[in-house]
Amino acid sequence: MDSPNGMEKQLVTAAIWIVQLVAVLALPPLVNGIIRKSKARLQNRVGPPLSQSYSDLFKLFRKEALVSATTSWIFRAAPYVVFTTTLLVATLMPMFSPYPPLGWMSDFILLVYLLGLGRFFLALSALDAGSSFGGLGSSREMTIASLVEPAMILSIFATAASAGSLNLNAIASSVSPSISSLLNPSQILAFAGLFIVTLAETGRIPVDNPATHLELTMIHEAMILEYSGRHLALIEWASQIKLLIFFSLLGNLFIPTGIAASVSLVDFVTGIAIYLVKIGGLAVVVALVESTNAKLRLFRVPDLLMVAFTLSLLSLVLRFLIR
Amino acid sequence: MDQTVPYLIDLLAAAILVTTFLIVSSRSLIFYVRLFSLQSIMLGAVALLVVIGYGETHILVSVVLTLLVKAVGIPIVLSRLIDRIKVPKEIDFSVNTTISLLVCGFLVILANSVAEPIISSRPVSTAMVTKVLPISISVMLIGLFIMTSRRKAVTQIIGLLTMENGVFLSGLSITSGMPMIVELGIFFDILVAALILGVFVFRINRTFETVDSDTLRRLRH
Amino acid sequence: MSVIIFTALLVLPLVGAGVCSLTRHQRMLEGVTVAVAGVAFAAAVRLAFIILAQSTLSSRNALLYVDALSSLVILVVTGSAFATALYSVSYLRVQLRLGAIEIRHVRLYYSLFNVFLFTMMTVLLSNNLGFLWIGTEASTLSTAFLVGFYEKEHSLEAAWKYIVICSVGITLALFGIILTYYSALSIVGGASNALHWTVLIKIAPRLDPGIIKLAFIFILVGFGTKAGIAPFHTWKPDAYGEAPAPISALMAGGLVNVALYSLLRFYAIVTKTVGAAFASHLLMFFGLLAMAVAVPFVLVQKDSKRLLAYSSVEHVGIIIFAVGLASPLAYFGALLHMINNAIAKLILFLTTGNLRLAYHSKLIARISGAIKVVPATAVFYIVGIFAITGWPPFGPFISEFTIATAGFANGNAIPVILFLLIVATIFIGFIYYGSRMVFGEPHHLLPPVQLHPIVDVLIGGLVLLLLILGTMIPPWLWMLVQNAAKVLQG
Amino acid sequence: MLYSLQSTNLFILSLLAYVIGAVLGPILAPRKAPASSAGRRLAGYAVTAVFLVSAIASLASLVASYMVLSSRASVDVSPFPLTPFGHLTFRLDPLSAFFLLVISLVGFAVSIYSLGYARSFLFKRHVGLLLFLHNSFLLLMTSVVTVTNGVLFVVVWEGMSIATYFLITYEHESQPSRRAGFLYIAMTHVGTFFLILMFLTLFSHSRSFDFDSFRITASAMPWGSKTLVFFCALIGFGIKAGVIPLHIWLPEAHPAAPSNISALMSGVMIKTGIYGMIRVFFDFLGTGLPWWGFAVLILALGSSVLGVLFALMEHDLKRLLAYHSIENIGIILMGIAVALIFHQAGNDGIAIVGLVAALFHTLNHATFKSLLFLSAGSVVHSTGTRNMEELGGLIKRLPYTATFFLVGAVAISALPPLNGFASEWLTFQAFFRGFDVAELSVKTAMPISMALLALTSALAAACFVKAFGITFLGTSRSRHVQDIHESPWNMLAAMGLLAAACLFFGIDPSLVISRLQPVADFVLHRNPSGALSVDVARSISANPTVNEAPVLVAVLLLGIAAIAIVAIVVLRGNRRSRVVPTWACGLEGLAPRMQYTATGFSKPIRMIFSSVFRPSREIDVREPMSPYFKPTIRVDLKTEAIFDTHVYRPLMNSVLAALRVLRKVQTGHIQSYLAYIFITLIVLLWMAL
Repeated sequence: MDSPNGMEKQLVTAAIWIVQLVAVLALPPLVNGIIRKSKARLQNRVGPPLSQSYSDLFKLFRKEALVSATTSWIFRAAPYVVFTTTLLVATLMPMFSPYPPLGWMSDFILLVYLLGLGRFFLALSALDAGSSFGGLGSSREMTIASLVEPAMILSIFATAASAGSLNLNAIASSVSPSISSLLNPSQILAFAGLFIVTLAETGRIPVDNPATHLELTMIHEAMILEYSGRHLALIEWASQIKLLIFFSLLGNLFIPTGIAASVSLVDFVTGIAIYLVKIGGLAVVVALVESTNAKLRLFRVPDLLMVAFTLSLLSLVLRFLIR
Repeated sequence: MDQTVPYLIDLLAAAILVTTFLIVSSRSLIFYVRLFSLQSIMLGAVALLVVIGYGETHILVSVVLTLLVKAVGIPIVLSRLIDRIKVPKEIDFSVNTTISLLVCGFLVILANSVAEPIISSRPVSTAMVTKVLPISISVMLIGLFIMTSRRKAVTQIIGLLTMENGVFLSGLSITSGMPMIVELGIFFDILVAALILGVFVFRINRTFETVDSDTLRRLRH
Repeated sequence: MSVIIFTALLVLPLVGAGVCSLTRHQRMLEGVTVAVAGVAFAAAVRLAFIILAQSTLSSRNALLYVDALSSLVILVVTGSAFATALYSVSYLRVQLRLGAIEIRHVRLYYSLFNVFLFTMMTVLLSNNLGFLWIGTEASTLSTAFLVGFYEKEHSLEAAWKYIVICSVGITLALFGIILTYYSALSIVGGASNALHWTVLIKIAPRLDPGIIKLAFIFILVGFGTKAGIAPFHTWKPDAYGEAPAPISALMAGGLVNVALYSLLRFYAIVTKTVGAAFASHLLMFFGLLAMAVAVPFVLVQKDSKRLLAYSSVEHVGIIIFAVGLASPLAYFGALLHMINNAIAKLILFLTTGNLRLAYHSKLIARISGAIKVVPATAVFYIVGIFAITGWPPFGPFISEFTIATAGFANGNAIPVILFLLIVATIFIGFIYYGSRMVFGEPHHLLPPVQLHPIVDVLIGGLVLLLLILGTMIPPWLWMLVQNAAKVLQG
Repeated sequence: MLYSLQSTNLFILSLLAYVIGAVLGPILAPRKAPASSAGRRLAGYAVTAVFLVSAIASLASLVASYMVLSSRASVDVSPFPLTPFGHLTFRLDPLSAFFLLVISLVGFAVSIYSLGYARSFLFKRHVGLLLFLHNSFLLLMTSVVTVTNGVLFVVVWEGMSIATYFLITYEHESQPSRRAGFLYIAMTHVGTFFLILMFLTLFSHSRSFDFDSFRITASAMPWGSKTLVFFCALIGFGIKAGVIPLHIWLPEAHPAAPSNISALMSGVMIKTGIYGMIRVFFDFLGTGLPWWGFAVLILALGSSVLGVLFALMEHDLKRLLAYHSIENIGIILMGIAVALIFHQAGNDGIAIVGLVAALFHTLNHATFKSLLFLSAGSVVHSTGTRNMEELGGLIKRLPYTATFFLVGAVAISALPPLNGFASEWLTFQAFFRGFDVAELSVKTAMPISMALLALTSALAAACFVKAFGITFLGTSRSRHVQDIHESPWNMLAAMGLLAAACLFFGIDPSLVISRLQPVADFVLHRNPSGALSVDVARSISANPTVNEAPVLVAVLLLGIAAIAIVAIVVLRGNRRSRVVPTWACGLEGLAPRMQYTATGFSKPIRMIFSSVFRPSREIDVREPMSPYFKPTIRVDLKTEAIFDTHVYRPLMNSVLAALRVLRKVQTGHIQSYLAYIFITLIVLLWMAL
């Protein structure tokens, strides 16, 4: 876990960090593209090309930003806060390297609360414009987030407890990549829990619909209704990164195969490749879920999160209390 | 010593108890006052017998005072009062006569048991102590009982005075009275108390137009 | 020296009463009464120092006798009398001005005030328990007309109940005294000093335990009635509620302690004769009962003076309870509480008197926003409430805490817990009604009331006194209380 | 030696300064406005001067306590020779010093704030009284955490309660203030009953009220006594701390007081309850029974979750903050619970983590809660209302106040990089570490506690999005927000100071933690030089996440934000912005009343937790001329205060009913009175036979 010593290793670490930074900036639109494409295919449509998300972002950056007259500096600052916190979390996550540059900082609690900081500002910005939709989205987002967090903490608790640390890097490297650990009932339950959490946290069906334009059912979209141009681009980008973060969590904590065992170039490249496969796979699964489920009514969402909570608790019980 | 005196004392004490019982069962206010007067006269007689029989001359003052104050003075004041305030001369009970008498019977038994250790405490207990003390305690307790069970303000005065008679009798019986100066003070107090109570009955009657203590219930809680 | 002091304490009030009953001159009445009470108080202070130096003082014929216990109570009683005499001047003047009373009432008031003081002094100074009884009964009689002072329906009723109930009690006490006398006679023979406390306490171990037990029951009921221990307290709210404020104050601060004093004298004899357990259990029981009885009436109350009356019942309970704990520390606490309670009661009754003058009512519901109408009074009142309910930094906290500590120290944990619980509960009632009266806006516009400026100084001084007692008890007082506690130990 | 001497002098200086302030206040501040303008100005200066004296006092004790904390040695101060309770000694041991630090820090900020705040009261209210109470309150709080004798503790504790009572009823004309005052003083008195009982129990074993003797004898008391002491301390101090279900006074009392005092009460006073608990549970009792920790844990979890839920339903800014105090007390108690559980189990390593977490959160809550109350005070001061539904858009008129409130909001929501996160993180760690070593029975409690802590802080975030968003963002909802101005510089300076503290403690928590560790050592009676267990080392000392990370997080946040901006530039993003009206669904424009309300904001949570709130609503439609056009619709929405309606009110009603029955004893009949005497006499005689 500790950073390797020596000049050379530090250079390597720096390199890795840059690779990871580039990856977390570049990958998310692709993941988004994969989901959209797979959904389209599942619905017998051709769907947009994989590059569509990149073009969308690029286009948004080029457009002029509209700012409501009633807003304050919160409104303008929020996109940057959201983007920054999300990106920071992404760079601190274990992804495909054994020596993530700031691995000792990838404390799970810290990461969850960093995401919370972004959400806090986004929710505030939604109230800033003075429109009802903003308030509606803000209120729902914060409600769901508060229900998600306990489930999220609990879902990785079992794994973290066997690693003896809340450091994601430590957890990821402690999970042995054997079949028995993968198919451990406790692991599966926890995975299911975290998967539901992922859906809720990233605003996917059945909790929220990222593509909706029906104001009254919106959550995330309602919050960012007033945003445009570069602000919207940053927020969209950030939410795509967030999806990647949760996919990485799912992939690396429960299917730890693929995190490079050493700093050798081969291992590293293999690591990246396996990581990409895992992420791609998860994207397809999400697309599958989104295509086969309808969005839940708002007041059914707590039930779903309760399921996630219970699953995680069960996994804990299975792992530690019943031996 | 001559046995007549103790015998007479016993007799009078028993008579005092009887008058007390009569007070309990009586229904007329005037009769009440007369019974009390009679009781006081007998009390004075007891005191006189103590003087004669035991040579306690200082009690002579008590004899005179008892006869003057209790047997004559207070009854006259009370009768005047009853005339002045013109109340119905009937007495209201909050406990009926039968039960009252039963309670009084019980009180006499209790008084006997209470007196027991006092009597037995003295190696040579005089006849006076053995017989009169229980009676005096009974009279005292019955006096208190009269106060709790009768509604008219005047009856309460008489109850109180009966109690005091009981206490006085007990004083005579066991200690042959108190030191004289104390005795005087006590008499003075009782006289003043009776007067003041009378004044209040009068005022209450003037203000409330009744002496039924049921109307004296504005101050509660 | 002793002659002067005894004269100042005993004869002077009697002279004062005589003078007052003869004159109709208002200033004269006021002057004489205040002077008598003031001189008595000064004498009491002097007496306290004498007692500290030589422990007892008695007249030549041994009829009068003072030790630390009586000196302490004399101090409290004359102090209360002095404060209430001063206060009466302002109170009666306002009432006279308002036409609530006439000059003949004023004369009666001051005459009886002096008689009242005289009777209390008789109790406290006499060595002979017979005179003690006479003084007690006389104090009832002298206050009867003061309680019924206003000659209204309510005050007549209150006075009637007061005099009847107290007379019954005191009659029972007389029987107790006769029994004691009887028991003592068999030891000292026919001597006329068989009723002298100084003799009785000496022969106490040889007295017949059975008779003394019986005697104590009658004494407890008798003087308990006078002191207002539950369930014999029933006259108290009526009398305190209807009497003029200074008289209520003097009764709560003085008379109660006089009655308690008598009880304590007999208590000392009983413990020596039959051992501590008998009397101590009785006192603890009745103390707690008195405290408990006050609770419902303090928590639900309409009348500001009856509130204080029930508080008086509670505090008599506290003192009795403390004595019942039967340890030197507990006695100390009890006697200290006697002082503290007296001062706090003075503060509260006098401020309530002011409120009554200002609002023309003693009903809690009619009084509000006192802080705006009579600011100083309101402040003293709320301070008094905190003091009487045992909050630091006031005297009663110290005494109550001492009592609780004494209880825990000699293994009476459960009764002390009950004691603390009741004290805490009582506070809730007090602050509820207190804050209603003191805070907020006055209901309606009130004509300003002209209180004599001395009133605020007087009550402020009492508050200060209570503060001193709560923070730094003067060493001489400490010693006096300690010596008084020793008297209780026999 | 010189070191301790200095802190002694500073401490005495601070006590004296408080006393001087308390005395000077009523003398200097006139009740009525002087006729001349010079006189009025002079009065203003006098008020300022007295608050400066209290500021100096706080500063002195702040420095003194910091010195003691750094030197890790106890210091005795005996300024007064003799009192009826014996020698009056103040002792600054590490625990006292820590709490004194908290008190002085907030006290200093509040004194500065009051310079401006109290000016507005001058000549309208009795400012002299305020000055007196303010100084006494600080003095008494200082004494509470430093006295070393049980009786004295009760004295100053009660004194503190009285001072607060009069501060709560400072605006006594308002019925809610009086009610709040009554509720407070009644509850706190019940608490004192338990405290006195506790000290008496301790006394009955040690025969002395000195803390030193308690320390020696208490741990060897029989279990019955120990449990009694524990129970009494839990209730007695719990009432002051506002632990649910003993909290009912808190949401009434804190808002009723003037805002500067609310800050002191919420930020500091309730912490004296925490001080007492730590003092008694660990310092006196030593080890306890296994269930003690669980009892505290259950109370802690209940307080935090219910506290934040109740806060969410509030529209009164100050009441909302008050409920959050309950929540945060819950979080502090979580740390204490962990410490109790593991200290009992003999695992001091984890106990220390828990204790440090509790202490750290105490400090943090003090800073951000007083910051929040002060900025809320600023809002109330300028708008005259506490009702959020009447506010809105304040960020434009009160930009600094808004920013400071935001800092507080982020901190209380436990979001990095502010201090709330640092201590909650430590609490999480304590639970997590606890899971590692605990027995089976304890094991389940840990993850569930963690989940509930996560729930709490997430709900807190939701609540503060509401509080900040509705109050400061959007457009103004009523006329209250029309002509208002930013607060004067001294109020802002005080808030700025606290905001800086929030940031500082958040970014460099290791600094704080390294000073709290000796406190925990002291409390657990450990040798300070003794090596920490591996667990502790991993959790606190060597764990870089809390030691260095926050700084890095902050740096990285800034760095990445820069990257984002650069990226936009590099991507040739459009940097132009056009100001337009908010989209109004095609209507002509948005009216302020179309905005989301605080009630609306909390509706999802109200529905989800309806079993807690039992919401009910009444809809009253006036004059329905046609089914489509309803002229006025009135909706009354109510949520139940469950403890009030289901515990306290029934209890009070039944007690009152019982009392009414008992009152019948006083019948008014003289016969029955005489009968009481008669019957008592008979019974006594009967028993004496």
